Amino acid sequence: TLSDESFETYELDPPPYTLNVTKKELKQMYYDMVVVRQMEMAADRLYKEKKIRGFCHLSVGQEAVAVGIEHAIERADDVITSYRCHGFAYMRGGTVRSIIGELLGRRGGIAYGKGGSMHMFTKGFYGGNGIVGAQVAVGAGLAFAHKYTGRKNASIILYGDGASNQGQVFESFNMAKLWNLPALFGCENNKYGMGTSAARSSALTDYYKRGQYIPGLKVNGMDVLAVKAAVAYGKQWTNNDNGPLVLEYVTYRYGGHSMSDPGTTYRTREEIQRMRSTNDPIAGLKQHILEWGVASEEELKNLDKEARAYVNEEVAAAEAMPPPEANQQILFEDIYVKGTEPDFIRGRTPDELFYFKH
Amino acid sequence: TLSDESFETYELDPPPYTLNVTKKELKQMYYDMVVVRQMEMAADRLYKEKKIRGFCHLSVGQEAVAVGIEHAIERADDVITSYRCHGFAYMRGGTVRSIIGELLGRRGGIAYGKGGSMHMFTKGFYGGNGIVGAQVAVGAGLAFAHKYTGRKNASIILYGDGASNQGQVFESFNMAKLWNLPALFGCENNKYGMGTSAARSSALTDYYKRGQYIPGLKVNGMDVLAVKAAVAYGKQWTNNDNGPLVLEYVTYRYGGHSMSDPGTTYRTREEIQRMRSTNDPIAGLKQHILEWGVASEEELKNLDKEARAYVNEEVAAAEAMPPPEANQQILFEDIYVKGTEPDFIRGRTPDELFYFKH
Amino acid sequence: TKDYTVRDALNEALAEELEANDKVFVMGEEVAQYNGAYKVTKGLLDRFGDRRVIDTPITEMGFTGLAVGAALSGLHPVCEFMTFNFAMQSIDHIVNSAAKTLYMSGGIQPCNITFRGPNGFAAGVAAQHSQDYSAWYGSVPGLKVVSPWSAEDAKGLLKAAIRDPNPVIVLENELMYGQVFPMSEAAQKDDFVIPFGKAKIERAGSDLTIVTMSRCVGQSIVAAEALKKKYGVEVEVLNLRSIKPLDLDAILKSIKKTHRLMTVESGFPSYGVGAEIVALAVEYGFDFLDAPPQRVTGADVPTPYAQGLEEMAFPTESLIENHAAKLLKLI
Amino acid sequence: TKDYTVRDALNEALAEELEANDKVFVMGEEVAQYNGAYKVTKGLLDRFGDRRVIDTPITEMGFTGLAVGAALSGLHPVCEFMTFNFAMQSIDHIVNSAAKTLYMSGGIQPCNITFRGPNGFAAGVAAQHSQDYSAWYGSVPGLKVVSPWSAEDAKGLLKAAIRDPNPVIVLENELMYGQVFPMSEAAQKDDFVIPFGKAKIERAGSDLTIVTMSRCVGQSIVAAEALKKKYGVEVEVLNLRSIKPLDLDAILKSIKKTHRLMTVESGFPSYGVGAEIVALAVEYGFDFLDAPPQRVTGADVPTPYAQGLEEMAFPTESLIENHAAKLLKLI
Ligand SMILES: Cc1ncc(C[n+]2csc(CCOP(=O)(O)OP(=O)(O)O)c2C)c(N)n1
Ligand SMILES: Cc1ncc(C[n+]2csc(CCOP(=O)(O)OP(=O)(O)O)c2C)c(N)n1
Ligand SMILES: [Mg+2]
Ligand SMILES: [Mg+2]
Repeated sequence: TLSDESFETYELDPPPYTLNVTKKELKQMYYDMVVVRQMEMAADRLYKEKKIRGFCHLSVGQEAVAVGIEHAIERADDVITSYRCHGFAYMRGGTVRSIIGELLGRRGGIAYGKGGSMHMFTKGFYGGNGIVGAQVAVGAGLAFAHKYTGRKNASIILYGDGASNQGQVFESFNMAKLWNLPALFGCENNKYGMGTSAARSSALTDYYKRGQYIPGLKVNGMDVLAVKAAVAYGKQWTNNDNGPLVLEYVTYRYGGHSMSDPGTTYRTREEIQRMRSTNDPIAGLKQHILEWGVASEEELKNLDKEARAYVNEEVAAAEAMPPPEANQQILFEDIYVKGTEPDFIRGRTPDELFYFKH
Repeated sequence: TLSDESFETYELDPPPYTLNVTKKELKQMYYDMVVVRQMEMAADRLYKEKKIRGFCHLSVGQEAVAVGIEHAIERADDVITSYRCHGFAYMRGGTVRSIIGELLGRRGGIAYGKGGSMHMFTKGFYGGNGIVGAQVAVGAGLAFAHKYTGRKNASIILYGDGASNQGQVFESFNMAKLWNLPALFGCENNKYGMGTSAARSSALTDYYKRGQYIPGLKVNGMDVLAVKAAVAYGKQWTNNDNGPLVLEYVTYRYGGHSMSDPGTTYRTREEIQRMRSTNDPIAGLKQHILEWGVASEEELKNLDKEARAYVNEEVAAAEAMPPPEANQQILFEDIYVKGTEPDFIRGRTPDELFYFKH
Repeated sequence: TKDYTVRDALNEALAEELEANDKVFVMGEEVAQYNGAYKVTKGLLDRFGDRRVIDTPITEMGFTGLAVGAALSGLHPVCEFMTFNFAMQSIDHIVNSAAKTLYMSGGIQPCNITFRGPNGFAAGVAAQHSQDYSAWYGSVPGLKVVSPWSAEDAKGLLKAAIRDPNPVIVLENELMYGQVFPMSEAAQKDDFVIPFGKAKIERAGSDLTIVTMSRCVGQSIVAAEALKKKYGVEVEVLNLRSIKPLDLDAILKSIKKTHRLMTVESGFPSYGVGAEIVALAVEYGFDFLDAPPQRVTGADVPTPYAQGLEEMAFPTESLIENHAAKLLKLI
Repeated sequence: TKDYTVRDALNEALAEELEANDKVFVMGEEVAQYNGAYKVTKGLLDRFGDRRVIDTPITEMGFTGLAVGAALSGLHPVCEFMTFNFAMQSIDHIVNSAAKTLYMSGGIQPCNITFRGPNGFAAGVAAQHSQDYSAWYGSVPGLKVVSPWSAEDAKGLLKAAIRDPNPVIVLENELMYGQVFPMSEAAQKDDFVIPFGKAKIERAGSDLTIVTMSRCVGQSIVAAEALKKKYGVEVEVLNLRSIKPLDLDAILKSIKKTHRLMTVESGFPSYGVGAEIVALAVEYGFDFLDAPPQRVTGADVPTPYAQGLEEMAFPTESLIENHAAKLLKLI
């Protein structure tokens, strides 16, 4: 049974507050969240060691969203999100080694070292997108494709509280409603867009209501079970051809916006501390597991250890992977689909011409 | 007294249904609407005579909107609209001769022949904008400037039912609400965006509700008095620092979208006929004027004649105006503010360099 | 051969590709019920139904992003812009979501999409409705960009674009839609495609190379004929067809023969297509050139409405002729 | 002189102009409370308050349009883009609403607005965050476009931009913000402005002209020093400062002296800034040139993340040196 504070609805019947989950799945969810957090912590460390370059946006505190979603959908459903994508990439089937490898810019990275922290793709996962809000329209297109081809699948589209104001979000809502697309729009409301609090960016902070003519569902995004229940319900909704839904996953990011933001100038340390100690998704699930007698403290500790060992191993494997060779062949592949490239690509000087062999 | 079907409201107390207007003003409104219609009819004729080039969007049927608005505001308020702008340009103080002159591409046109049908500007009138929806954000900026400088003025921002779906409309709503801007957003709902009916373009066709967190007011846009009352009320609203409003002027365009659209492929002739015969803004006001004994049939006929004569005269004057001389001086002026041009501008060949005298 | 307007050629290309592959669909403003603002999609709704031919709201950013998403998911959208001026609202999706995704994903996520619509100069529509975006799109790696002139170009390049697994921009021109061209037997077939990256010599010559594209090809041919008549010189007119990739070989081969280069386009003069052609020509063919290569372009001014001014803002046949004559020191 | 970072110079320019004219205000994402994503606007909120320094929602199209409207109404907005990559979402307003309005209105409606922010290459941020838009903006009549390199450039050009009654684009570079430059006494004053359209010779020379801008100016100077040391040649380095208008005179004057031209920029190679420089140079100065002018640019590839690949995608000091040496036939 879920807490009765799990949901709020807008022009929608609430999802059932009871949920059938096997013990195994509960433990798996726990394990998944721990892995995601460990992976992000590893990224944090590697960044500070200057092994990761550029931007790096972590999801520590927000693990329940990626994990809960994946436990509610099938592989054939789609997920698309912003640059804060590592957890999703993992849950969609990316290995920790490939994700960390990508952060390290290795050839064995999930995008072969070409995408970096913000751009990760895998089957059923459409990024890892760097332009705030752009993934929402693209995500509507994923839903369009499901409908076009007659597949009973949904597209899970994630965007932030900051992103929620982008005009194309509303354009996407409009088309999704007009065309009855199986799109589960979802605002991952972590209270801030960089240093701007939700109330400073959004005239209406009830993000689940912002579809206006689309029913909405607010979910406790710190509770992985609530997330799973909400998304399962949403998937049912789209499967029944009811068109789009707008979800709001209420969550919190413990760290700064990206590695260059200490994250403490626009909010108090107390606020962060309070969220960590009272609302942590991993601690929350742990408590349930113990309460319900799904596993013992001991067993969970072992899971923690297992997860940590696994992540460490994978990180080590990632660190051992070589970077892509710095040659023109590798630099210029993947601009166009293999076999359809132009005759040559120009490098930096008139001499740097790379000819493809067709 | 206005008909009780004049308004519908959204999270707003309705405006008073009574309105004080002098006889003189009623006749002026009547006259204004007739002038606007005659001017548009003249444009129609000149277009068919191939004297007007390119796009030409007429507002026949929609006259009550431009006229009603102007009779509710002051010169120091702002108006901004789309390409369907001739009536507004006139009401904001442009002469018929300068407007028709612009359509004819004359040096004496309101934009000196450089803007054409879609781009007309005058004091307090910010166009005449060709990109659907763009004027809404720009209009929010006009409101921003009022607030910034502490002026008690409002910006009247017009856009179509088609335009209402553009993302930047929602972005503008959000900023206007967050910053409490004196913006009277107003959807001129003439039921179609080109050949697309409102219901095919918009998931929610209650355009006055689309501000969601902004109160809304739907107005019978075929009744010039209702428009005046609504906008006067709106201006009061912004003067009281209540922030933005979203209005919907329900209206109808009798002609095609532009001169190249017969306007009869996506709607029935009966529909057009019905609107013309039962809802015409000029006929409607005429009836009121007669009912209320403001003027006699005879007087109104004289006003009609006067308006027609005036427009004919002005059109003749416009036709007599010379086009801009086709020289580099004129071609290249107005790209930059006089005195701040670069040393020279390049024409079409390396020889066609035009040097400014600084 | 048979006479086709460019409009008919584009329409036939769309119909054939819709017929051939269920993954292909057409989407844009007024493309369905209204049969297209410029009637390029005429009859397609009737023939293929509203699953395949889709009217969108006027929300360029949204529907472009949506079309890109559909392409990432494996469909082959043909996204029409009523004109490319309006694609400025959604250019972020074209560049950042469509063109860069294959690369950013390390090659695992292709995006087979075609963006098409009228580009550049149109008559009497003033500054906001007549910009030429060839050079902008041409600068973006991951895109292919074509610019048809004739009916054959239009059909063959559009079909090739739809079949190409990469994002392709097809820059048409409104003033060409009604122009009639002969269409060869081969081009009338449904397997006719024109390979990207190959320019076409529309008129062979030995005295001057004109490199040009789109509507300016026809203008340049007229100018070339006049030059021949007046001065007996033979101007070679090279129809680029493809803006990205550019056919460097063809350009160099031609200037090797003529030793003189002039580019003709109707976009703004600065940072335009002509600049790239000239730069390539001198980087790789400096020694072939006997005279300064020069550009004929639109003027550096927002398009004015008045006809007399507008005429001064774009290349005309006589201007092209005149400048070529100057370049050849004939006047 | 005193040492300034480019960031300090920009900050001082903003503070001075905010101080001098109440019509000036600063708006953008995170410019106020957060002190700017790259801290360029640090302290401005504290000093000028939230009427003048305004955080916006992440809605580029909306706030750009809003800023343009405020400018049409007579204010002088300084609109910051966190980077110019995000301005692609609002480029329609920059081009269609800001740049063209004065002309479309026949000269009656000016638009005094400044758009600024980092442009082009930044380190390790991959394809969507490192595009260079110089040539795109440079092509648009009605815009002025500048690209500062040093701290003096930054201060003088930004102040000139804010004062200029036309829409001006200031293309900064993130990698330059922390770089330190000496600032002259004159430049430290609040009346210091740099006129648009004038390039600056940063290093005089007689053997080769390098025309360049932004971060590549520094790289080119380093390369020039190395060339001098290794080969005794003197390379002239011309800092464009202004992308539109371009200082054609300065370019021609320099190649008249050196007879050789190389451009250096970090944007994509096709249809870039270098193409325009080379085209102008040969259109007007063909006979001064003793060797093919050539372009050094970024590679024609979306920016890769991995460092080794990224290095191959942008000009480096040694690449510039090397290519110049080749052009001079020193190697
Ligand atoms: C169009 C665009 N504008 C600005 C940015 C810079 N930026 C990156 S993330 C971000 C904040 C987004 O906040 P939110 O949507 O709440 O997502 P969160 O980071 O909290 O997950 C900003 C402003 C961008 N990447 N794209
Ligand atoms: C961004 C953009 N997209 C498309 C167009 C082409 N276009 C011009 S008017 C129009 C229809 C607009 O309909 P609506 O907003 O209802 O206004 P109305 O014409 O009915 O007054 C379209 C699609 C445009 N000018 N700008
Ligand atoms: Mg957030
Ligand atoms: Mg309409």
